[in-house]
Amino acid sequence: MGTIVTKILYALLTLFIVTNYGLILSGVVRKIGARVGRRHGIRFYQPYIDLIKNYTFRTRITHGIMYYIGPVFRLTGGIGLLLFLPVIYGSPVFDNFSFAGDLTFVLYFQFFGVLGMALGAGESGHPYSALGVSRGLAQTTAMELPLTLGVLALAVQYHTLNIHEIVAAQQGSILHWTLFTNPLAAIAMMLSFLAMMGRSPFDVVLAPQEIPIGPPTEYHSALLGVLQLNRAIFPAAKLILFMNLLFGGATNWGELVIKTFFIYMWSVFVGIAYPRFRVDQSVRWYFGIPLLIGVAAILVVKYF
Amino acid sequence: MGKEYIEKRTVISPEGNPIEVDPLKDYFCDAAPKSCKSASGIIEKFANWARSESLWVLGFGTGCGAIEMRPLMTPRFDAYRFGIQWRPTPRQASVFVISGYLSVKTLKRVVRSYEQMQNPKFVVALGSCTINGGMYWDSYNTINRLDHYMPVDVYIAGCMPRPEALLAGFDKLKHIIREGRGEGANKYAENFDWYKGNQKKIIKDWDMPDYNW
Amino acid sequence: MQLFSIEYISLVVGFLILLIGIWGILTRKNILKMVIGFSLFDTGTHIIIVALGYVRNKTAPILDQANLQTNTAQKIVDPVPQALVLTAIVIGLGVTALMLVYAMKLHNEKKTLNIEKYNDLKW
Amino acid sequence: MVAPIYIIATLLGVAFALGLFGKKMNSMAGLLSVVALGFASFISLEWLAGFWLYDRAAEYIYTAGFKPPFSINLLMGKDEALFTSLINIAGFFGTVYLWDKLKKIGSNGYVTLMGMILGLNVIIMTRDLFNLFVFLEISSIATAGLIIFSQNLKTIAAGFKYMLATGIISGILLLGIIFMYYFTGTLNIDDFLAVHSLAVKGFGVAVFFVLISIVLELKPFPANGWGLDVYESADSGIAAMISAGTATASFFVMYKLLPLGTPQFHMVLAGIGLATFIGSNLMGLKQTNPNRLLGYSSIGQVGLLVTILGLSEFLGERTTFIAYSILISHFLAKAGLFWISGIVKRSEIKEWAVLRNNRLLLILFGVFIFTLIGFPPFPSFFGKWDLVLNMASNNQYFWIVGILIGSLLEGVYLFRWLGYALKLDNAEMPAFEVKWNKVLPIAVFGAATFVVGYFVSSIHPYAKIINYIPLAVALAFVLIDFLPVYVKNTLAILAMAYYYYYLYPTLSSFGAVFGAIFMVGGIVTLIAGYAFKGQRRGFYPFALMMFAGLIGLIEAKTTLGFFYAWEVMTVGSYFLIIRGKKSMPHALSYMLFSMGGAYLMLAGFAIASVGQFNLDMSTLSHVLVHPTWVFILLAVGFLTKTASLGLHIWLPGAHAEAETDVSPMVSAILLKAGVFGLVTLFLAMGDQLIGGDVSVIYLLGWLGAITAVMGNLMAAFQEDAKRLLAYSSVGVLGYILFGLSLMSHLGWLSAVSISVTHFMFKSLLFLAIGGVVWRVKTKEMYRMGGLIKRMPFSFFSVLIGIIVLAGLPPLSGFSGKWIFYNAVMAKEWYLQGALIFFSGMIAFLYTFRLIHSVFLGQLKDEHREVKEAPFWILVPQYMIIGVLLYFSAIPNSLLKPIGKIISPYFPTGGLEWTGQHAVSTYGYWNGLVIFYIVIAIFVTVLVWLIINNRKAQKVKQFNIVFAAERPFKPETSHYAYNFYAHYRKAIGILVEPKITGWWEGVAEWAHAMGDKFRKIYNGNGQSYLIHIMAFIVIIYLISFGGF
Repeated sequence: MGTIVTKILYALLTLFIVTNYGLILSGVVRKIGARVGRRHGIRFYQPYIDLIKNYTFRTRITHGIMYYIGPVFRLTGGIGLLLFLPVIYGSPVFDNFSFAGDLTFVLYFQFFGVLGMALGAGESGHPYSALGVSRGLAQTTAMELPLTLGVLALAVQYHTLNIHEIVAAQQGSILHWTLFTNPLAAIAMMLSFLAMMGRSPFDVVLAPQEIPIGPPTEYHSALLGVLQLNRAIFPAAKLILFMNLLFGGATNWGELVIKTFFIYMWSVFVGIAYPRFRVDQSVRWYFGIPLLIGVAAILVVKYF
Repeated sequence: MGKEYIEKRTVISPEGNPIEVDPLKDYFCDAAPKSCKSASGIIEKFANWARSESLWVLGFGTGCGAIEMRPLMTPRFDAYRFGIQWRPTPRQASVFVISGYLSVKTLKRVVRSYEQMQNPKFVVALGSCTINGGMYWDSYNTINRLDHYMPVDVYIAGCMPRPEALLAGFDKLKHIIREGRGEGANKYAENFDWYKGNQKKIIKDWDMPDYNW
Repeated sequence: MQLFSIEYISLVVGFLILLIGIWGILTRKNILKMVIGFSLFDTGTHIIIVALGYVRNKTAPILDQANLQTNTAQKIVDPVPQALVLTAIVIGLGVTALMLVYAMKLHNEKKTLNIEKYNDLKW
Repeated sequence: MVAPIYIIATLLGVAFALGLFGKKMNSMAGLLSVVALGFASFISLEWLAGFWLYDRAAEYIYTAGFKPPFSINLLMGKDEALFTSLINIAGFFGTVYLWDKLKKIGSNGYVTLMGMILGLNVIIMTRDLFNLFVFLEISSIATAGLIIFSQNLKTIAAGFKYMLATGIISGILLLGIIFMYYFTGTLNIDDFLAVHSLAVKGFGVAVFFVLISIVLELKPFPANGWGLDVYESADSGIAAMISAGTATASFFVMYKLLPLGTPQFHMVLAGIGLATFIGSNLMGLKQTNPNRLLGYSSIGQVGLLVTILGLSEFLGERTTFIAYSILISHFLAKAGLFWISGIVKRSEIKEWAVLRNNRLLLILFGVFIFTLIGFPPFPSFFGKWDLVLNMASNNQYFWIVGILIGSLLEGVYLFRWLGYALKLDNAEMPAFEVKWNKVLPIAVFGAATFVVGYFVSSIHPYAKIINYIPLAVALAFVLIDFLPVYVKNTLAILAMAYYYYYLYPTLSSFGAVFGAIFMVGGIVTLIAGYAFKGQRRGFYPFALMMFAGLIGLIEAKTTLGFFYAWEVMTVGSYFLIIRGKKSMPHALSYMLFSMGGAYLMLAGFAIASVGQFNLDMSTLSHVLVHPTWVFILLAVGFLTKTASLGLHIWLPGAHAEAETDVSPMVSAILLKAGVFGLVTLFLAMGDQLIGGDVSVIYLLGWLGAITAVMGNLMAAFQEDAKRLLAYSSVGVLGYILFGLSLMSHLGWLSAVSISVTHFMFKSLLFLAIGGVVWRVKTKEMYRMGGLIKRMPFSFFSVLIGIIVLAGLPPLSGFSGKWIFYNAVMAKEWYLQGALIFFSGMIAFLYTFRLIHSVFLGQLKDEHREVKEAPFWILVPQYMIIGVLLYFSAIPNSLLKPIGKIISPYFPTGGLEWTGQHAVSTYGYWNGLVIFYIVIAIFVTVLVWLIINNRKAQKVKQFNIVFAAERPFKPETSHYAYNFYAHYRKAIGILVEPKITGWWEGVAEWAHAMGDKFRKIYNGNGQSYLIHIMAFIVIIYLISFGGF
C-alpha cells in the first residue's frame, strides 16, 4: 500500500513540475515569437492568468455528456502520456508508471485523448469542430508513417521497445545520442514532430478565422481550462518522449528543461519561417521526403 | 435563407409518422439568463484580477472603427503585452469590442454574439456612433445608443478613435473589472425584459429565441 | 472387291447418290428440295447396304426357291443387309413423311418454303 | 422379377391399343399410359433393386429364341436397370406433368409419347447396333412428333431443324453400322468389343462414324444449334423429356459403345466434351430466355459427362461413380427446372421474380440450381470431387482447369437467374397457375435430389464419414418454418448451444478458439433475432446451415469433409446475404468468388491427395507433388473468403446490404472460416518457396499489409455506414493475414487474438449500426447525425467498438497491436509493419467518422422522435461489451490460453506473464495496471471538472456559435458528407476502383465472348447441318492424324 501511495505522490510531483514547465514554456515560446516579430508580446506568465480566468467564468453551457467529458478524455490522455513516460533517467521518483507499458503503448496512448476530445467536439454539433477533427486526423495518419518508421528503426538499433533501455543506450557521450548514431531515423521523427506539435506549417487543424480554432470551437469556461491544462502537459510529454528517444534523455530537471526547450524551438523556428500547408498538401508532403527518409532509416539499420 | 427555416413544419419520420418541428423551441435553448452571484471577498478579487489581465477579445468589425483594432496587434501598439488577445469565437471571449455604428441588421448579430459569451463579459463600444449614432444619428437604419440594447462597460469616443485611445479604453476596462464593476452580464440578466424590448422594437424580423445560449 | 464388278459399281453409285443428297441438303434453300436431298441420301445409303451384302453369283435369300432348301448358306447372299435395308427403307419413309408434314405446316404458317426464313430462334 | 421384355411389351401394347381409342376417351387413354409407364418404371426399378440389394447377375434377353448374331439381344444389367429406371420415371412423371396438354392432343399424343419412351428403353437395353439405330430413329421420330403437336411456328421450325439434324446424324450412323457389319460380319455390340482390337483396315473409320454420330446425338459444341432451338421452343414438359430422357439415353449409348474407341479417340472425346462444357456455358452467359438457358446448361452438362467418359482411362473404376452422380444430378435438376419453367411461363429470366408467389416452387428451383452446380449435399458434389481428385492423381491438370472454368461459368448465369427469382420486384406480375399434376413431379424430383445425395454420400468411402447431423438439423428448420420467429430463434439457440456443449470436450487447439468464435458467436448474434417479428421465413434454415458448415470445418477430419463443410457454409451464407433488400448483385458476386475460391481449394486438395493413402487433413503436411501449388491454391481459396485485396470486391456490398443480424454473422464470424483455413494450411504445410527462393508466406505478408491499408483507406471514404464497417473487415482481415504470415509465436498470438476481438467488436458495431439503421431506415451516414440523444445505448456500444477496433489502450484492442509490434520486430518485417501501423492510423479516420456522422453532430428533423434500437439487438451488444471490458482489464485471460495453443507449434518467442504483466523480447505491457491508472486519472479529472463546472446550462443543437448567425437546417450544419475530402484529394488516387474495374472487365469480356460465339447459331437449319458436317470432318482429321 505504501508503495502505491508514494507512487501516486511522486506522480503528482512530476505532474506539478511538468504542468508549470509546460505553462511557462508556452508563454516563453510566444514571447520569443513576439520578439522575433519585434513586439514585446505576452508576459511569460500569461498562460497562468488565462487558465485562472477560464476557471472563473460564472456560466457555462453543455451540449451533452460526450461534450462534457471530451476534455476529460483529452486531459487524461495528456497526463497519462506523461505518467507512462520515464521523465528523468535513473530517477525512481520521476519514473512514474513507465513500468506499465513500453514505447508501443505510449505511441498508441497519445491518441486516447485525441479521439475522446474529437468525440466531445463532435457532440457540440458545430460543423467546424468536425471539420477540424477531420483535418487533424488526416494529417496525423500521414505524419505517423515516418514517425513509425523512425521508431521501428530505433527499436531495431537498440533491440528493444523499452524506453528506459533506449535512454540507457544513449548515455555516456553526446555522440551516443540517437541523433548521431541513427541520424536518418532522427530526421524522420523530427519531421513528424513538427506536425505533432501542431504549429505552422501544420496548424490548419486549428486554423483560426477560417474555422474558428478547429475542434475546441465550442469549448469555454472550465472546459476550456481543462483543455488548456492539457495544452501545457501534452506537448511537454511529447517533448520528453522525443528527448528520451533521440537526445539521450535527461538525468536531471535542468538537463530536461534545456533539451526540451531546444527540441521545442525546432518546431517554433520552422513554424515562424514557413506558411501554413493545406491538409492535402501536408499529407502529400509527409508521403514524400519524410517517408523516404523513414524507409531509408529502416533499410540502413536492417542492412548495414 | 429567410424565415421559413424557423417556421413550424411537419416532417415524416422513418416509420412514416408525421413529426411537428418548431425550430425555435426544438433547436434552441431559450432559457432566460440569470444573474450570477459573485464569489466573496478575496476570491472574487483574485478572479477579477485574472479577468482583467486576460482580456480575450471578440472583435465585431462591421463598422468603420474595426480598422483601428488591427493595429493593436502590430509591433507598434502590441496589445498582447497587456494580456489582450483575440479569440475567433464568442464562446471563449470575455470582451466584446463593437466597432462603430451598428445597422439594424448587424444589431441582431451583435445581440446573438453577446448572448453567446459567458458571464462575466464586458462590452467595449468603439467610436461615437455607439454613443449617440454619431454622424448617422438620424439614419433610418442605424441605432443610436448601444447601451439601450446591451450593457456597455467602456465607451471610446472619437470618429474614429486612434489605437492609443483603444489601449486607454482597455486600461479603463481593466480598472472597472478589478473594482468589481464589470457586471454587465448580470445587469443584462436583471433587466432582461427591458433590453429585449428595446431590441425587439428595433429589429423587425426577429427570428431567434429570446436568449441565445 | 474388283473394279467394275456389280457390287463395286453399285457401291460407288450409292456413294455418289449419297453425296448428291448431302449436297442437296446443304445447298438447297427450298425445304422440299432438302427433303428430296434426304431421300437421295437415304437411297444412297440403302444401295450401299445392299452392295456391301452382295456376294457374287449368289441369289437372294428367299427360301421358297427349291434349290435353296439345302446348303442355303452357300447359295445366298448375306441376308442381314437385306433385312436391314428393308427396315431402313421403312424408317426412311417415316422420316420423309414426317418431314413433309413439317414442310406443310411450315408453309401454312409463313407461306414460304425457304429454310432461311425460319430463323426466328437463334443465339 | 418381371422380365424386362415386358417393358417393351407393355409400352408397345398400350401404344397400339391407344390407337383404338376414340376422341372421347382421352382421359382413359391418359390413365392407361400413366399406368403403363408406371408399370415400366416398376419393372426397371425392381430390377435395379434386385441388382443392388440381392446382387443379381445381369440377364440377357434373346428375342425369337436365337442367340446373337442371329437375333437381337437385350441386356438387363445394373447400368441398364438404372438408366431404364431413369427413363421410365421421367416418362411417368413427364406424362403426369403433360396431362392437360396430352389430353387435348388425344390418343395420338400418348402413342407418340409411348413410342419415345419405348425407343429410349430399347436404346439402353439393346446389344444390337442396328437395333440401336432403329430405336434411335423411332425415338427421334416420336420426339419430332411430340414437338409438332404444339401449333406454334417457332416450335415447328425448331422441330424441322431437329429432324434435319437427326436425319443426317442417323444416316451417318447407319453408314457406320453397315460398314462395321461389313468388316466383322456381326451387329452385336458384345462381338464388336471382342473384335475391335483386330486391326482391320477401314474398321476404324466405320467405328468412327458410329461414335461420331452418337457424339452428335449428344449435341457437342458447336454442332448443336438444332438442340438449342428445340429446348427453347418446345413445350417445357417435352423439353424436360428430351433433356432428362433423350440425353440420358444417348449418354448411355456413348457409355456402352465407349470401349469401341481407341485411347486417342477417347482423348478427342474428352476434348469435345470439354469444349462443349466451356463453350456452351460461356454462351449461356448472355442468354435471357430461361428454356434456352437451360438448353445451354443441359448441353454443357452433357459435355461434362462426355469429358468424363473420354477421361475414363484416368478415372478408372471411379468413372461410373463420377459419371452417374453427375448424370443423375443433371437428370433430376434439368427435368425439374424445365418443368418449373413450364409452370412459370416467362420468357425472360428477369421475370422469374414471379416465382416467389409460390414458395414451394421457389425452394425447388433453388434446390435444382444447387444440384446442377454441384453443391453438397447433392450428388454431383461428390462426383465432381472424385473427378478432380482422380484427374489430379494422373497429372491431368489441364482438364481440371477446364472443368472448373466451365463450372464457374455455369454458376454465373444460374446464380444470376436464382438471384433474379429471389430478389427482383414482382409486384406488377400476375400470379401463375399451379396445378397439382405439374407440381407433383417437380416435388418428387426435388426430394429425390436429397435422397440420391444421401445415397451417393453413403456409398462414397470418404463422404460417409462426414457428420451430416448439423446439416440435417438446419434442413429440419425448413419443416418448422411456419412457426413464429421467437420459437424458431429459441430452438436455433438451443440447438447451437447443445451442439457446442456436445462438441466442446472434443475441441482442441485452434479448433477450440474458432469453435468458440463460430458457435458462441453464432448464439450471441442469434439473440438479436428476437427483435424480428412474424415468421421470418427462410432465415433459420440457412443461418443454421452456415453454422453447420462452420462447425463442419472444425470437425473435418478429411479434406473432403473440409471442402464439404466449406460449401455448405457457402450455400447457407449466400442465402443469408441475399435476404438483404438490395443485395442481389452482391450476393451473386459473393457466390462467384466463393465458387472460384472453392474450386481453387478443390484443385489444391486434389493435388495434395496425389499419392496419399487417405484423405486425412494430415495429408496436407506431407504433400508429395507440387506442394507449392497446393499451398498457393489453397491459400488463394481461403483468401477469397477473407477478402484479401484483389479478391475483396464481393465483400462490401454483400456485408453492407445484409440484414441487421446477418451482417455480424457474415462479417464477424463467417470471415473467420477463411482465417481458420489459413491457420490449418500454414500449420500443415509451413512455408513454401516459389522457384526455390521466394517465400509464399512472405508474399502473403505483403498482401496482408497492403490489404490492411487499402481496406481501411476505402473504409474511410465510404458514405454508407455498413459498407464502411464491411471495408473495415477487409482491413482487419489483412491484418490477421499479416499476423499469421509472420509465422512466429507472437505473430500468431496477435492474429488469433485479433480474430477473437474482431469477432467481438465487429459484431458489436454491426449490431449497433444495424440497430440504428433499423430505426432510421437509411445507411447513409450523412443522413443521420446527433443520434446520441436518441440512442445513447447504441452510441456507447459503438464507442466501445471503435476504441477496441482502433486498438487504443486501455481497451483490449491494444493487446493485439502491442503483440504485433513485438512480432514485427522479431521477424524484421519493418516496412510491412509500418504499413500495418499506417493502416491502424487510418482506422482512426473511419472510426471517428462512423461515430461522429451517426451519433454526433446535428440531429435531423425526421429523427427527432426515433427510438432506441430494439431491446433484443442491444442485448447481445452489451454481452459483448461485458466480455470486452473483462478482456481489457485482464488481458491474460484471453492471451494466455491462446498462447498455450500456439506454443506446441511455435515454442519459442512467447510472452512471459507475471500476473497481468507481459514481457516479450522487446517490450513489456501491463494491461491491468494501465486500465487502473487510466481510470484513476480519468475519474480524478472528471471530478475536478465537475467541481469547476457545475450547473452547466443544457443547450440544444443549434446553440452553437455560427459566425454571429444561426444554422438554418440540421442538414446544412452537419459536416458529414465526403468527410475526408482533403484526404481523398491527397491520396485518393490509391483507392480508385481499379480492382473492381478489372473484375468488371473480366466479366464483360467473358460476356462479350459468349455473345460473339453464340452468333454462330444463326437460326438457319442449313447452317446447323453445315456445322454438323464440318464438325465431323474436323474431328475426323483430328482423330486420324490429318492435323
